[in-house]
Amino acid sequence: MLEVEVSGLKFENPLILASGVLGMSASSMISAVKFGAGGVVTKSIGVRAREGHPMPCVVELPFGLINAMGLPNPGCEEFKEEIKKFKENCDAPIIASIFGGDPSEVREVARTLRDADGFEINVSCPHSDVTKKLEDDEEMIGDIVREVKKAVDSPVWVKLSPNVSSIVEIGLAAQEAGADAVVAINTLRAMIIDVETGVPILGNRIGGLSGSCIKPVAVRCIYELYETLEIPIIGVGGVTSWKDAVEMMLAGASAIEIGTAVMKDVRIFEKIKAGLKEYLTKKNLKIEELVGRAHRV
Amino acid sequence: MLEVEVSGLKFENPLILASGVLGMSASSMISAVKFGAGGVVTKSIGVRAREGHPMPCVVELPFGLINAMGLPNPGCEEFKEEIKKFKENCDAPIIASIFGGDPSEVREVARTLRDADGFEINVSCPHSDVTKKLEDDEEMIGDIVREVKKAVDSPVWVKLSPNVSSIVEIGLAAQEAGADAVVAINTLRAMIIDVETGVPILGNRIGGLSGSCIKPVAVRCIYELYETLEIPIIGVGGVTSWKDAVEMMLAGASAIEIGTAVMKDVRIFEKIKAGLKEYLTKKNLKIEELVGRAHRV
Amino acid sequence: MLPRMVEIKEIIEEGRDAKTFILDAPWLKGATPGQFLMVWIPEIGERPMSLSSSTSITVKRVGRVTSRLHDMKEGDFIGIRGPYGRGFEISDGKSLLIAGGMGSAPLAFLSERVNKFTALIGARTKDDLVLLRKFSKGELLIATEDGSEGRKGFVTDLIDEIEMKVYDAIYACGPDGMLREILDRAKELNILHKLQISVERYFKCGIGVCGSCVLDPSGVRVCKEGPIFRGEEVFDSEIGRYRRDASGRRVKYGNSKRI
Amino acid sequence: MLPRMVEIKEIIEEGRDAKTFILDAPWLKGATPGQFLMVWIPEIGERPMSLSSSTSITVKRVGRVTSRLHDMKEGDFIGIRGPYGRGFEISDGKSLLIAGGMGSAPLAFLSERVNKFTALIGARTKDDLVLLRKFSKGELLIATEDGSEGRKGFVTDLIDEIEMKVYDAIYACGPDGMLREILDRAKELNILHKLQISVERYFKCGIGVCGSCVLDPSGVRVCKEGPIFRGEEVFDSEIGRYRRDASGRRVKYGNSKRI
Ligand SMILES: Cc1cc2nc3c(=O)[nH]c(=O)nc-3n(C[C@H](O)[C@H](O)[C@H](O)COP(=O)(O)OP(=O)(O)OC[C@H]3O[C@@H](n4cnc5c(N)ncnc54)[C@H](O)[C@@H]3O)c2cc1C
Ligand SMILES: Cc1cc2nc3c(=O)[nH]c(=O)nc-3n(C[C@H](O)[C@H](O)[C@H](O)COP(=O)(O)OP(=O)(O)OC[C@H]3O[C@@H](n4cnc5c(N)ncnc54)[C@H](O)[C@@H]3O)c2cc1C
Ligand SMILES: Cc1cc2nc3c(=O)[nH]c(=O)nc-3n(C[C@H](O)[C@H](O)[C@H](O)COP(=O)(O)O)c2cc1C
Ligand SMILES: Cc1cc2nc3c(=O)[nH]c(=O)nc-3n(C[C@H](O)[C@H](O)[C@H](O)COP(=O)(O)O)c2cc1C
Ligand code: FES
Ligand code: FES
Repeated sequence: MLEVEVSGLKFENPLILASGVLGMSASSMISAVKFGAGGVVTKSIGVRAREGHPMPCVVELPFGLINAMGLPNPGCEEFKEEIKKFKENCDAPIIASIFGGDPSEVREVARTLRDADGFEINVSCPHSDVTKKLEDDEEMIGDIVREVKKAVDSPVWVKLSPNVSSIVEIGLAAQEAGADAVVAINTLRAMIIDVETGVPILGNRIGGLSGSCIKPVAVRCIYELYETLEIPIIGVGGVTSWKDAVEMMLAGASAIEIGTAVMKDVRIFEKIKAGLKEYLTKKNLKIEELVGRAHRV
Repeated sequence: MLEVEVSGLKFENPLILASGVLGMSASSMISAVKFGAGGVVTKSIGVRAREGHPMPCVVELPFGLINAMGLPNPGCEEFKEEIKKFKENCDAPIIASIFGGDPSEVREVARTLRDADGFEINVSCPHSDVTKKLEDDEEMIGDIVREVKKAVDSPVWVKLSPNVSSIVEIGLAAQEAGADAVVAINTLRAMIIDVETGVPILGNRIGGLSGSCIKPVAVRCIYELYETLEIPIIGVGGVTSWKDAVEMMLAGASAIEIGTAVMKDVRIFEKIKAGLKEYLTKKNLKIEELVGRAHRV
Repeated sequence: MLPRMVEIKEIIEEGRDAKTFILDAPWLKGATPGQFLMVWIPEIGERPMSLSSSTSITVKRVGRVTSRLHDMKEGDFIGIRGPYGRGFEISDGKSLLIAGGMGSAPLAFLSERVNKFTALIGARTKDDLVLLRKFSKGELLIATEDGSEGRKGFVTDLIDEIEMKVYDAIYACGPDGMLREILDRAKELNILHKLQISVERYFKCGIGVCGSCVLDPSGVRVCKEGPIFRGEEVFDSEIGRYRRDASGRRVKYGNSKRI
Repeated sequence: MLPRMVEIKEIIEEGRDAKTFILDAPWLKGATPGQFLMVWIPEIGERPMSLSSSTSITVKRVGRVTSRLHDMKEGDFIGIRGPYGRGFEISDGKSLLIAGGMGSAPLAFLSERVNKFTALIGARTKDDLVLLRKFSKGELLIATEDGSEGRKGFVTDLIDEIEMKVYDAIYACGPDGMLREILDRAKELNILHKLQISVERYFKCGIGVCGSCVLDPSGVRVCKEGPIFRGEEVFDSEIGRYRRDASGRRVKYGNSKRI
């Protein structure tokens, strides 16, 4: 009863592991599926190996997390193996999150990782120089999408930044360039300073805020996108309970990605699935009837 | 030991009541000063009386608040009296928060409220049609600042939105137009939907997120502005303790505004003052030495 | 606190224009008389309502939101947040309860908690008297402006029929003019400290952040430091002189409808 | 949890390249042996370190951050977050402790909590033996690769001098190769369930979110589900075969320096 189809991909349930959380290896993504995820997005992968930002790269807050991982990844050649291993062990769709400084770089990554079931182009990591400058560059985003679409046959999603004046315009640019879905949102650009020493805590100083505190911003972005876009929206940002997942779907999300909440509890997928089922039964609704329901009133 | 001077205005301490929180009448602003505020900013005032958005206009979250008041205010003619009454009873500076759809409207409000010690131009309320469209319009913001500067002699601050691609560019536009300081940040554009009914809770559907959860975004904005701007920055967003106030000053704030935290406790100003004093004593620092200290490392 | 959807378990007609809504909200059991809820009807609006018992509100049909509430049926759902605000301090001694119009609502709840009381209840006309049953365990005096029940006149006229000074605590809720008269009388008798009144102002947030309900000149928030105040806390206040409307404009008393 | 600045109360030199830092952090008293801290030197970096007692860490100078830590003095401050991770399950019976190199650190802490134990401690050379004093209340066997103290050879060679099977619990910490050998021996003797090992991987977040420390093929997070694992949980794992570096690339065992 939880099956959804998004941009031609079928998920056993709408809960997908978000990019960058545990997605560094096949084994951790397989374990997410074992714990109930309907699909997974990999860590964002670039052309070359990157170590990422210096540590500390996370700060835990009572209501969320600030991270500045800095897109560490082994490079697409090496990561090909992980996708292969995942697919050998798991039927759930695996979406490769990919990034790069220009369209040809991103295309190269996509081509190398073409075994993935779909692609999520990351143009929205707020603390990486590579992606930060793309986040509100509609033209460049359009170019990247077109290049990737030419290079692969599977669906292409674009992951949007909330750190822009109008997420809807960026979403429209992606749609016009041929994106099959948008993913909203990446983290909020944020920072924290230690008052004892006066030093910014994160090695990169600036990071991205995730977790329950950003959910109201994510819901707003999804709601706004749904008003204008025709392609599906995958919601992400601060989902920690079935209520959050339902709320995002009501706002317009066709599926949900979960990141930070996995930290405390990998079993979160099972828990949310159970809550979702109970809700649908009680309300006598089909899952697809949830999507965008808040716009009807 | 807590005295600060910002854009020529002297405050007994750097803690200022933020706009829109209790600032609807002289009496509530006087009581904020009685409870330790070094100054106050009024509710945002326009040319005509406005009732604001339909209720519900607030939703309380564990880590903050979403509000969609919709800039209710009695109009500048009527509000003149409140400023007069405040000044008859209180020596602390009173900053009139003012808004309008175009430069001449804002100028009219400023002129009517010229008894105020300073002005804070609100171009950043994320759920009011009037201000929402201004938030990233550098030209229009420049025009408004120039008009207001011509109309009044007292210092003019511009309150910036975090819901833009580059807060620094907006800050620069304000500075170039002659603003004496910038205030960062207003609320984050946000939304919440009731899962039982599928209805967006706020009467206006979309609102603004404030409170402790937005502090990491506010600190980042202040830090970025301090790197580029020459005029002072007043920090606001999620301050609930002396540590938060210190953190914002380390990031670059010359003074601090406090909004949502006043809800739970009007005595917050006294508490933060005590903490600040202890910190300065322990660290053997003057208050102005805090400002921007995190940039030195 | 998010609004929480609760079922209307029962609706009781109260006179002509009022209804009591009994809510399936067991967690309200700990509420104090005088506290209020913010009541939300999705897509329609949200309004402040005093608790008329630990799990009910009693609402007069006056405008958009209250009319819609009156159209609802048992089994329907509304959203509530609260209980909010400071309630009455309960006295062990002899209490005097004075209610004008819908002011009966919080005092009806209070009547469950005080030992011995006299209740002075006033309304425009017989059909506007609500919740009288709740006051029957004490001494009950009634006034209506048209004389259709009890003494003809205002509830404050009933004060002449009793001796205010003998009560250990005096509780009042009603229109500003009534409250002002009671404040004045209590002041004269030097018993302001015995008086607790429930104040109504325009509530937007209900949680002390927006400033819409603040009283001049002390700057207290009715929704947070109130809605129950001691006589001496508000004697000098705007009550009975003016109030503010939704935009914050001052409206002289007399121009404004009773809320 | 934010990093919390704590004072270094005391520094103890341990052989040639290691120091114990005793921290003024009384709230760590509840930590379990095997748990670790994320240790932050502002402007320099952050690194994972096992607790070598409830309020100390013992650190070998290997690179940028550990060198800087070694330069610090008593009275200086460092930031810590934690204690994190799953610690050892403490046995009531007879314990065998096997440490290679800096693996002595968590086992030194453990030695405070177990009753009767035998400790097998190995290092490259005499000067690399750390925290030996903590193991003196039990039976202590030493091995060095150059024979400068105790038996010449690897710590795993000491296993031949005792009877592994007689112990109720076996605890091990050290380089991957050593852990693999112990896993194999325990498997042979069918006592994998008695074995608990402390695993090191590249930690970035330390709290289970980044995926940098995950073990193949089970996908467990060393920082969260570990760093202490039962033998049967990790027998089939990558341990001793490969590990991942900071970028997530697999590095065959042997190519990587001991961490
Ligand atoms: C603390 C408190 C307790 C109250 N308890 C009760 C009660 O127990 N029973 C009862 O029937 N009524 C009570 N009221 C009054 C009730 O809130 C109003 O009757 C109601 O808001 C009218 O809403 P409406 O949409 O039907 O009318 P509208 O057409 O919106 O307004 C009619 C009049 O109601 C008043 N009003 C409207 N909105 C508000 C608001 N947000 N806050 C305050 N007044 C408002 C104004 O005077 C307005 O002119 C209480 C008010 C307050 C402040
Ligand atoms: C759970 C755990 C407990 C540890 N306990 C101790 C201990 O008690 N005492 C001790 O001396 N050492 C301990 N270490 C190892 C310690 O973290 C490294 O020695 C330290 O990180 C080296 O940092 P550096 O900046 O000095 O060296 P660098 O020059 O940065 O690196 C040198 C080598 O150290 C390792 N290393 C660097 N960063 C990390 C990291 N973030 N996570 C894991 N390994 C890293 C790598 O192998 C690297 O090649 C522990 C490691 C882990 C994972
Ligand atoms: C530690 C961490 C690493 C992340 N890395 C990536 C990444 O590589 N690529 C990406 O698109 N998003 C990344 N994100 C963002 C998440 O995918 C997600 O958009 C965001 O965290 C909001 O969702 P959440 O609140 O459920 O975590 C990362 C988030 C965290 C917390
Ligand atoms: C109820 C409410 C009303 C507000 N009204 C205004 C306003 O009229 N003008 C304005 O510039 N900011 C307004 N704000 C924004 C605050 O001044 C402040 O920028 C923001 O809330 C972040 O600070 P805080 O977290 O300390 O509240 C309002 C905030 C709240 C919560
Ligand atoms: S109603 Fe908002 S402060 Fe009282
Ligand atoms: S170090 Fe990040 S998950 Fe373990």
